[in-house]
Amino acid sequence: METLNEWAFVGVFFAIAWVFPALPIIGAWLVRPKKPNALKKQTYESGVETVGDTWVQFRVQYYIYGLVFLIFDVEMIFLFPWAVAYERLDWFAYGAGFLFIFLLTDALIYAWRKRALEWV
Amino acid sequence: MIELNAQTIAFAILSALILGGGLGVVTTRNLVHGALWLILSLLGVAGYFVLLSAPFLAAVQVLVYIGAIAILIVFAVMLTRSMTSLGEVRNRQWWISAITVVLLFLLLAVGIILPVWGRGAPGDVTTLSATVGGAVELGEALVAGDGFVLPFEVASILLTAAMIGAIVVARDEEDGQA
Amino acid sequence: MGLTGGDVLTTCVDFINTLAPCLVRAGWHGDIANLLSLLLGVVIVATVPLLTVILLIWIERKFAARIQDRIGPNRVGPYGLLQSLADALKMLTKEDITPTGADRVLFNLAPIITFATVVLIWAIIPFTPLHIGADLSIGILYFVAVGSIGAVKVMIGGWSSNNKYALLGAFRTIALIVSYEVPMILALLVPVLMAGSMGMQDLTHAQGGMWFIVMSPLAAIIFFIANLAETGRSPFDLLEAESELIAGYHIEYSGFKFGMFMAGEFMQVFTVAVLTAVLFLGGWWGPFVDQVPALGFIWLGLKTAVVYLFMLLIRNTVPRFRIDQVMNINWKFMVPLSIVLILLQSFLLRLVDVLGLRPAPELANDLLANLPQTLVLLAGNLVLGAIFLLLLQRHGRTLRKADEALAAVREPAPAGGMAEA
Amino acid sequence: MIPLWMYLVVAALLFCIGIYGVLARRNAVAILMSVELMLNAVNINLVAFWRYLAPQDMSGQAFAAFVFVIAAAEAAVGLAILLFVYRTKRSVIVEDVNLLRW
Repeated sequence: METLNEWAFVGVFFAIAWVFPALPIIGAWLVRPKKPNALKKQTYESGVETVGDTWVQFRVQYYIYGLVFLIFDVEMIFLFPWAVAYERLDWFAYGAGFLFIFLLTDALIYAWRKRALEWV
Repeated sequence: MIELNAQTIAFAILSALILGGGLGVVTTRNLVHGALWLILSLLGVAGYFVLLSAPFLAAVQVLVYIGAIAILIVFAVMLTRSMTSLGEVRNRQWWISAITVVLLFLLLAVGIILPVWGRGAPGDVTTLSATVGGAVELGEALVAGDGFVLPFEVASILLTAAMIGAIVVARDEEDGQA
Repeated sequence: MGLTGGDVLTTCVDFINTLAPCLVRAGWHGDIANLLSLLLGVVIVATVPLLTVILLIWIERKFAARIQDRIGPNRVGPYGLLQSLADALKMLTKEDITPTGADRVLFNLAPIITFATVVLIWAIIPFTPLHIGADLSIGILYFVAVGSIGAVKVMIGGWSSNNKYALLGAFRTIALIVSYEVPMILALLVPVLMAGSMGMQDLTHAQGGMWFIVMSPLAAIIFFIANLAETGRSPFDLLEAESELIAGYHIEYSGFKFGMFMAGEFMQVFTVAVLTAVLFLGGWWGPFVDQVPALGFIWLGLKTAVVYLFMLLIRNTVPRFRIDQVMNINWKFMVPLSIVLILLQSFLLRLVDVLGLRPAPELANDLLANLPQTLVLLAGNLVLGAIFLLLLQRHGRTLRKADEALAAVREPAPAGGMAEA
Repeated sequence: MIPLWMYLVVAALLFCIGIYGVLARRNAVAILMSVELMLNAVNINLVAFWRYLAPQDMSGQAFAAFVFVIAAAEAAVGLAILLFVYRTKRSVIVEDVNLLRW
């Protein structure tokens, strides 16, 4: 069990880490030339005039990948404690973990069978 | 009464993050901003978990909420083209909701939390037990026969059902061979 | 609290560890003294990657140049060593354009987050047995959590540019990052299973007898490939394939903000190399590290260099995948493989335990005592890998047959033989 | 040391903000985000009670882990339903989507 001091280090790190990239950007802001005009500020879309706004219709496939990822991510909440404690556990725990993973694999197999994982 | 040290300062900053982010979520017009406010708020909650000596849950909070749920929400915002809600942000009865919510908070805070858990209550201790269970103990509890092994498996089934259900509902009819 | 190491820094560390009490004795407030020593530690840990990245860019360019039969940077300084500094100076004085309609705050925030999240990972890298930024009990999960912010930064960068291409590029990048995170996390479970801890120092200590790459080569390979994809580099750079598409989600960025994205990418590659070395190549373990802990810094550096150069080799020689191939590799090969691998590895570990092949605690760092269990685990991994490769081969063969059949239908046997395409 | 009631008050505040969002927002995505806020308030409470009142017993953390599962399932299915509704109704404003009225 670490002390809160280790986390104090991480906290200070979180506060400081922004400074490193921010400094050169601010420095550049001070030094660089600033002569924007309407032409320069156009969005770069291969020289084609921008038509409409940025709300292009996205395919639902992105959502499906995000969804499968979310489910597997949540699985980690249980698998990491299981893995850490594994040395102290018995065959029963192995069975429990096996069943847990097996049940989730069902979902993956289903998605595979329904061709939900294809990039169409 | 409350001394000024690193922990209380961290607590104050995190509380500001949580509540500010929460207010951002419910008031902002732009839903992408809303998702980012949500991320900020949830990051604050992760900080709370660290302060409460549950670093495992803090990491999981960042992993699940910020890495996955927030991304999913942004996907949904883009897919439904509801980046900025046209027209009103709030419905017509919003002030009724606001009053109800304020009353509810007063009830919770003044009516329950302060009398029950305030000064002199079990939680008002100055020193906490130094030894708390970590991920190892959580793992043991999760798969122990007299512990949470049944909820553990049910969680797996719930996740499976959620994934299958969401895929079925979200997919277009044309490209899924039913 | 320890700090970064190296022979030169050893004295410095002692200075830091005694800094807080010294200041208190000199009449400072205890909290302020603590904060000062913390700050110093943070700055030192964060500077290690910052300084290396300047050198790395030079190494990378030289390496790429050699592979492509060029010389590479050779004008600024000896062997062109100062080229990166010249580039930084150039970026500093370049005009920086924010496109119309961009979300200014988020547009500026994205490069900062990109860089900061990579630096943050260094807080948990164990440099030597004594020197580590913060030895968290959830060490490896901290890396995963910070890494998962990567998708957010891509989203912020792509969305705030108000550019269709940037947004589409961002979405593709997110889909890629998110997909490959699944096998990466699953592969990380294997070292955690074997070490029985998530702390980075514990994970390194557990490799005293045998490196994890020998005990589970498959996990190492999955982790390596998944991280290669997460960095968005060749052969997984289809999202910013310079020759085919435009630059992806950071297309609108210029000047130093673009530089931050580039530097962040270089540093991420290096960070991945370090993590691979720590998790699978034994970290700071090496000869004489027991006597002189600071030597660990050098061993870790050597192992990291090997991994890093291997990554450069792959980047510069392997052709780019198509996006459907990338997704298929992940969901239909890596994810099933990692799932089966975890089930197998946990079974074998239990088996080793039951058969009594696990070395006694006092012999945990002994190579010979570790051999039996290593052999069992290695054999299991090899068999599993062979099965999956055979399946893959069969699948490839059916695909090729289908392709050939399709081609035969389309144009019946070219008569001339030498008919040019 | 921060007393327990401070955590509880912040959690209650967050919960109320979430309820306000659910009741007052019109966009369904915003409502789902507010629900996430409420679930997080619950999690703060669970972990705070665990830390202050029963640190040896892992139930608090285990419950929080299960709340994560609920939150994930809710987000996944909720957003999927939203996408479906958007495809059929071209709107995610809850007042326009009253197909469950009869």
